Amino acid sequence: MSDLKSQATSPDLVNINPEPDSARQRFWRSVEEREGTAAFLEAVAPEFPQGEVPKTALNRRDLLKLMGASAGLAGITACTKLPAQKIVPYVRQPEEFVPGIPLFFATAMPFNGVGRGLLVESHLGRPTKAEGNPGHPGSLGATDVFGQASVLTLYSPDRAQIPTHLGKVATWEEFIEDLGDHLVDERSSGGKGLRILTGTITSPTLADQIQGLLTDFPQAHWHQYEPCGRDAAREGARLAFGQYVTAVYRLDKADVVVSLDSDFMFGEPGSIRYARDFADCRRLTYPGATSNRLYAAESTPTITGSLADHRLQVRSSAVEALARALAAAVGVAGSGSAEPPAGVSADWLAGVVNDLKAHRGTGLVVTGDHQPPAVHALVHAINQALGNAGQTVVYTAPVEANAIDEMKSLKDLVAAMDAGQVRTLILMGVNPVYSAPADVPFLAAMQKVDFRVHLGLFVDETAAQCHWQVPEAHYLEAWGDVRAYDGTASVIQPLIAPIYNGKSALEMVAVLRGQTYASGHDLVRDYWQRQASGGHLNAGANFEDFWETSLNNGTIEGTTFPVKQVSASVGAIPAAPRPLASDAVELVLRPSTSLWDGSFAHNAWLLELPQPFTKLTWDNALLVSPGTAARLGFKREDMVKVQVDGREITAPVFILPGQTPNSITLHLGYGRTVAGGAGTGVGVNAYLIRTSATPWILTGVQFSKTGTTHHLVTTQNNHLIEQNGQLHEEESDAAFDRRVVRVGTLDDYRRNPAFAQDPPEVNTEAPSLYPNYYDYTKQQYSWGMSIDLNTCIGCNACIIACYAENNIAVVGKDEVDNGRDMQWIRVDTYFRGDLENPEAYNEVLLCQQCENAPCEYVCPVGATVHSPEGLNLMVYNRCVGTRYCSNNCPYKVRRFNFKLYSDFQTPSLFPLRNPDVTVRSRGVMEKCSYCLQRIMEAKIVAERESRSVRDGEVQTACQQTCPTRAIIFGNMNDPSSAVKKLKQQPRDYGLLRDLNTRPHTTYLARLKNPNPEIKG
Amino acid sequence: MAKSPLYGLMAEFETPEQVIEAARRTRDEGYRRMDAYTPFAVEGLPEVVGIHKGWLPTIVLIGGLCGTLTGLLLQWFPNSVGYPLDIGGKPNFSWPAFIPIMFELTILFAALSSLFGMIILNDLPMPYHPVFNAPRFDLASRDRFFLCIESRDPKFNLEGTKDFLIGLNPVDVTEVES
Amino acid sequence: MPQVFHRSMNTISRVSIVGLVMLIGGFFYFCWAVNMSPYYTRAKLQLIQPVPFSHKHHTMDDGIDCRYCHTSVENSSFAGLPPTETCMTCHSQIWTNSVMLEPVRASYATGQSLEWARVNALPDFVYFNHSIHVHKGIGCTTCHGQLGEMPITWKQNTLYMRWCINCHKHPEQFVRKREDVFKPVYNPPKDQIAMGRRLIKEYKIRSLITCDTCHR
Amino acid sequence: MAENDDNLTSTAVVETEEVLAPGHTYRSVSDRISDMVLTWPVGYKWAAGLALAVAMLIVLHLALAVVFTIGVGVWGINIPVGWGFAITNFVWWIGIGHAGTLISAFLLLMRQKWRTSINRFAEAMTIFAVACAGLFPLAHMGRPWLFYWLLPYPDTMGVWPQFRSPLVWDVFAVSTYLTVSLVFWYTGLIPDLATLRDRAKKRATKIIYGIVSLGWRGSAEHWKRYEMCSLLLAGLSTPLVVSVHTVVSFDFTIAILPGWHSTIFPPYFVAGAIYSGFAMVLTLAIPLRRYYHLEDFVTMKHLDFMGKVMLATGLVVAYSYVMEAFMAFYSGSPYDRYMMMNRMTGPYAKVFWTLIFCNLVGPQALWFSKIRRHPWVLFAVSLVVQTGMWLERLVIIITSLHRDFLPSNWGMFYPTRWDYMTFIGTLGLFFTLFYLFIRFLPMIAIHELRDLVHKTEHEKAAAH
Repeated sequence: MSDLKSQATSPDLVNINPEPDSARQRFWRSVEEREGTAAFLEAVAPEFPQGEVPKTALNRRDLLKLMGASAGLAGITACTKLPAQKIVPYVRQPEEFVPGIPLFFATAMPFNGVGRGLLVESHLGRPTKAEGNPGHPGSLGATDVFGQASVLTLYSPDRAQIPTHLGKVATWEEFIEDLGDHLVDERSSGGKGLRILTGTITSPTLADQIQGLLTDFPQAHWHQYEPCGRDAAREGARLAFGQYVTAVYRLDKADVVVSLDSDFMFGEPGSIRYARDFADCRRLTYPGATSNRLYAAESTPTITGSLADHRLQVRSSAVEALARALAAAVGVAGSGSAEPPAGVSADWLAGVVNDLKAHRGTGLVVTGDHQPPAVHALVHAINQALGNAGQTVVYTAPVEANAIDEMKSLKDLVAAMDAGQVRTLILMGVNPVYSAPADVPFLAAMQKVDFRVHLGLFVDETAAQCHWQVPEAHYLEAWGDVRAYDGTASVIQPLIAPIYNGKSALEMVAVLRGQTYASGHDLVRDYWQRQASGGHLNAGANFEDFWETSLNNGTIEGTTFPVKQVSASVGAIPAAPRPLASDAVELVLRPSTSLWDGSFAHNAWLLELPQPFTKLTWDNALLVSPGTAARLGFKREDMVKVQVDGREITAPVFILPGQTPNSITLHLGYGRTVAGGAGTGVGVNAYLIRTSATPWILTGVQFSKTGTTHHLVTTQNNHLIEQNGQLHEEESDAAFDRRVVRVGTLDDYRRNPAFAQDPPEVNTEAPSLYPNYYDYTKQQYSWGMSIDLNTCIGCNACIIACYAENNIAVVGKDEVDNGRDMQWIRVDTYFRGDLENPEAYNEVLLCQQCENAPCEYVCPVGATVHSPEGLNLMVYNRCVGTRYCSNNCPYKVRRFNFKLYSDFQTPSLFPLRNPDVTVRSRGVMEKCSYCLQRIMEAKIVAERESRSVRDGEVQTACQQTCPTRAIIFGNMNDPSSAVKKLKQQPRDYGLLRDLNTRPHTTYLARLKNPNPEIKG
Repeated sequence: MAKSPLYGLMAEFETPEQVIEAARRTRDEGYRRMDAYTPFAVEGLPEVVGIHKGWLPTIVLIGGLCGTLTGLLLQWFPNSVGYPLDIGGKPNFSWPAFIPIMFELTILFAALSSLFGMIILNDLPMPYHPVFNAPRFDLASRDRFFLCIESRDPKFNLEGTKDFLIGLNPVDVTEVES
Repeated sequence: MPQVFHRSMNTISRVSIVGLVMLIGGFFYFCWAVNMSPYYTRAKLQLIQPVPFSHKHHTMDDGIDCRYCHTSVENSSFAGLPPTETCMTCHSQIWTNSVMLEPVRASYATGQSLEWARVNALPDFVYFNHSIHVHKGIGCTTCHGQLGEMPITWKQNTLYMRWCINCHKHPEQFVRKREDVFKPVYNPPKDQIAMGRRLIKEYKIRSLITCDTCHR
Repeated sequence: MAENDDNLTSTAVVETEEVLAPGHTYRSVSDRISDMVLTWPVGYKWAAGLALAVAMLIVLHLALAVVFTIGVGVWGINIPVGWGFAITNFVWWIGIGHAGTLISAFLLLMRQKWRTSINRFAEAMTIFAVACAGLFPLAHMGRPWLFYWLLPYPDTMGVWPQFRSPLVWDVFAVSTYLTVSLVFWYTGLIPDLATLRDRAKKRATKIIYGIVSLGWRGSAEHWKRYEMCSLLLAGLSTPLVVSVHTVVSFDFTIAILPGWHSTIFPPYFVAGAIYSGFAMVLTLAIPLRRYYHLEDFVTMKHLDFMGKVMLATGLVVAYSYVMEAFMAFYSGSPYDRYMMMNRMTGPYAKVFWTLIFCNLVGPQALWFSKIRRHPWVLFAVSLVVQTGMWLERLVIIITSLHRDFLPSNWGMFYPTRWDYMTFIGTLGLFFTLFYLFIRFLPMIAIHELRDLVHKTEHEKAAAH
């Protein structure tokens, strides 16, 4: 398996579509042959949507059954005779298929319109796992939670499975017919009444198709609206440069990074790459290595801020003032007052400014997409003034195929619909009924359109209001293309035939253009062939080869945008707004760290994913700082009414240390009303108070307690407790007492490299009746892992990767509340210092694979034992479920199937499962295995080739997906292995070594690189 | 109960002292094949009737030792031969961990051998026994003490023995059919 | 009279005690027997197949190599089951109108797969890999029996874990030369143990009995 | 018969200071005890009691049905608190068992006369308690239908139990304990069954008791071996009973958790076991002697002695508590120190202090012989102690688990209704068995009573 991975990274790839399209075409058909489309259609009615566990409420009938069952229980169930099975071969086996060996296909995932390069694992034609594409500039082999979770979306039982007309089941043909009728009169009027609404589109082919459509229908209009789009960034660029450009950061060149309320490592088009580049500049894994320095001024704790060497709490609404002050200080003309906003100490500002000035050309100032255009413009100006432009940040043509002010575009559409000018509305992959700002009455206006068509993966709020709902093809099902953050285009190639015969946006537009039976593949291929023949690409003589290479590499060569020379000025920016009263409370809306803008609301993995810092699952909440909560009299779980000019919602309060005082954050993407079994009714819909004028930062908000409460569930119960007048967080205090997290400054480290080491008495051998019996260093392999706290940003990607790789079950809110979440890997968060403005530390925790594993010797049946290679094995089929191992595990990384959590009911989810990992059933303990299945596969391949496993040949799922490469796994008995080198670092320490557990997972202590100029 | 061969003569007494006395006299008289039946263990009686040390303790000791050995082998075999595994880095033969089970099995085997030893040595179960033919023998489990001289005793003769027993002034003397 | 029982009761009581003990013993023996029986293990059981395929005929009479049909046995966990195509490579030429082969032709024509009754099945939590066994000199017949003598294929062994472990503990008793691996009929040489020991060194065979070898 | 008609308003009883009221003859004791079994119809109070117990037994059936079919998830347990009521109940029931064995075995070795009239039902109590205890290790498993994997037998997989695990030790300890207790109990019963056989009127009854009494005829030779057998069994049971709760305590001490990993546990658990066990004996003895008018046999002296034993073991337990706390701080281990602080001030502090009151403060009343000789007060104390001992096990399990080494693991345990139902259910099982026992078997060892009559007469004779 893993040698295929390594091949997949090399262009001369045998297993990625070596033969002509016809072969691949056949390969899908064989998929259908094998899976049988019928089998998938059986999944139409999901019995238990993922995330819902079978009910435990009992009626009389059940009870009688149960009593009977229990009476006859003893022994009977013990007989486990294998059922008679059928085995079904192909009729014609595709050449590249070797049953039992997965294939990897390079493709790309559009996220917020922008492409994320992926390498997707396919078992017998079933995509089961998405990995980053090492050859893709936006990925470098890593992914984020959304990329990892997208496979579950593909198989989600909630997906729209058949076209519906007015809610009644219909056929694609009927749709075409009906559409045709409407298009006839549109054609006569030049498409005057025809409007198309999409999200942000970077796909060259799709844009080209739409342009084509617009020429067919000159009067028609194409609108774009992305709920969590980058309007501000675009507008900011226009203000600064007079034109739309996209800023691309070069964090690998930046020594000083100043983030003005930016979470650039999450959610932005280049986030994954940025995280990697940023981390590379602070690895400190060799002597004399230097670290970059990050100043983060932010209103709510973000994963970016968690790595900051100086974190400044500032309200989002005050960031503009800060930016102006900074601009003034670095000598940007016309930036307004140089006065930093209240709460920003002068020496902080001075320190930052001096640092930036000291690093001309190697510094970088960034700001977040939720900051107003003015701030973006200022930042551009600052970077230019500091000579960073062209060095650490470059500007390219906008990656959007048609960069516009999307909010305005949406409002135009609504106005037109309201005026009754729209007769035919085609919505593709958008859900504006849910996600339009509250002051844009989309639904009301849309009602006036005679013919409304919605193309979507799910029957959502919008689909429910449309005449036609047409199933959309998932990106793993259809051909397409998409541009990455730097313009690099990738071909989206499908790994499976559309399970529900869904159509891609590309095909939909084709239909609108009358090309009813045009295949997505041909459209994309034709477009790029035209580009090639048009000389826009150096495709060489043979386009076929170029096409194959592009498919194999996952990127189309020569499509990366060239750097643009632009010069910034702040002349055009509006005057500074009146600063918000110091005691007034602002409300900041942010995209959810799990559900983004709500489009992932069906995804049970993401719903159950503990959100960074809050560890909140299955809910969003008003994040309030302890002080502000006290002042407003809010307690955790209080339901609070939030009122903004006439509109109101009620949301629960969550008290979050590190949240900026008088700034409350609420995540978008929750409170869906039509989101299938898992997502419907989870959390609060913040779009209901969002306004088009200030979509992100709301001032003049009224908060009032309703008296009711709403139970919030977290996976790590951080208890805030009052102790002698000061607020403490008991668990964090204990954590630092026990040196669970070890932190030092770069200077400490230089002075005393071993500052993180345990005292000698911990490592010395205690006398024992059992002198060390097994010596793992003598073996060929001794598997170990090193986790670098200095680069881990706690982005959660590893957790979702683990879900996908290890068939981990979702248990639902109630069970998580019972402390029964099944995640094998978790991100622990501890706070240090004053809880009003603490330092937050993330620590990834998974099975530590102790050599003297406490879990093993207490198991009565030997269901957990040790392998000679130092792995702590868990044998599910031997486990009888005494839970003793978990009790005795000091790290509590074991997870128990208290009930039947794995979903054996929903057929559509079966093909998602990783066939190399047992699906655990009721009453069985489970835990991280270092992705044993990958190790074994690699070892078998190595044995066959009579060699030993190479370093890096086996990657654990968490390691492979980690954007910052904070997790390194390998053979500790190989002196040249990366993990061995890391473990030799003086920063290396193990958790609870004093218990003599001898963990094989160790950590590299966190190092801060503070600016001496700044006190405190 | 006509004319079935005689098992012996049964004399009934009211107190343990009497039966001990009677047994001693009977013994001095030269009778050997006799037995006393009492509602509870009367001290000294067995010795008088002519029963001395038994084998039970030895049996129990052997049983116990077997238990220990079983416990040892039971744990040594799987861990060293049957299916050796690395359990938490502990040696295959981690003897201290094996002590509890060895101990328990010792007790178990010893206890069982003591019960079954007693039952077998006492030649139980024996739901039918001639002595039950004695009409008032049900009192033997209540408040009466019986002494029975068996007919197979060489010195036994119906008349003489009966007279001898009456001479011990029991409450009653009866012939016991076998 | 206190006598409750007839004298026969003494014998009866003792016999019944012995009987009870034997009854309990018998019960456990019964459980064991059932577990070992073909009813439970399906070993040596001949299953109804859509086509009465004979390994004996194809391997011995026709001399077709195992790998001609089981193509992936050397590089995948799964040995591979021949697609109808493979059958038709020959049977489009010979026996083209044999009734026995009708299902094969039908499958080829309709594109509907043949549905074979599975002969050798392992539980889902067992991860067996053909390629490595073949590579380490474990022959097909070691587990699947003398296929060259099977007119209709049956499961030769119980495939119980105890059975697997036996070989994993004592590979020298079973390992054979790589060139012999695919022999449809194979009888170990007289000096099996000696040869086995030699091959273990030569093929770097390790006796793997830790759980991760098969369970993941 | 007047004696065993459950009549509360019968003539006032004369309390005696002897272990046996004067004036009893071989016949009187034999008849008095055996009549309780042989007299029909049964008293309605007994029937009512049994009905109640059976009702609770049905609750158990229901609870287990749910646990087995849905999973242990219906209980409040979770990660980190993997064990909850189930193991608490297990340890509690096993502990209760210990008093029975101790009375019958240890006191026999010590030649204590006051053992005679209480050992029989104490032993019965032991067996039933162990039966209840045995349910829990089975029920708390995630996959109970695979329980036999804990037994060493040649299976089709070639694997064996993991003998280093205390849970496997438990299997051996508990099953041995149950077997030996049964053996001991049955041995003691044989002569009494013979008595019942001989006194029974109905033929069927005669036959039944005749079979189970193996044709015991009280021959001198039999008595000799019988005495030897009892003595040996006593000698074996005494170390056994100590070992059993030691092994049970290993379930905790072998683990590395703060609050579990402690060398003081074995003696501390054994003492606690006897403590709660004697409490249970009193809980049973006091109503029994009241409703069956056994004041002649279970006399004030018995209550007094048992009170004293409780006091003594109670003090041992108290010492252990102090020691535990002391070691937690003296050890210097931050984990132990936190665990102890958390017990005393944490979320479960209320439970902890309740148990301290029940086990340490309450029983100090037993210093006063007035209280020891006041049946119903003594009864109350014994109930308090049992509650305390149950809570003790709960506190040990929960507080150690819910906040262990890594703070991010910390959680809480909230019992569900199924937790309570399972516990109440086993009480039902226990009392059902006990009610049947007092109805069908002599609840006092008759032959030993006769022996006692004999001995006391001798003493009188000697006195004169």
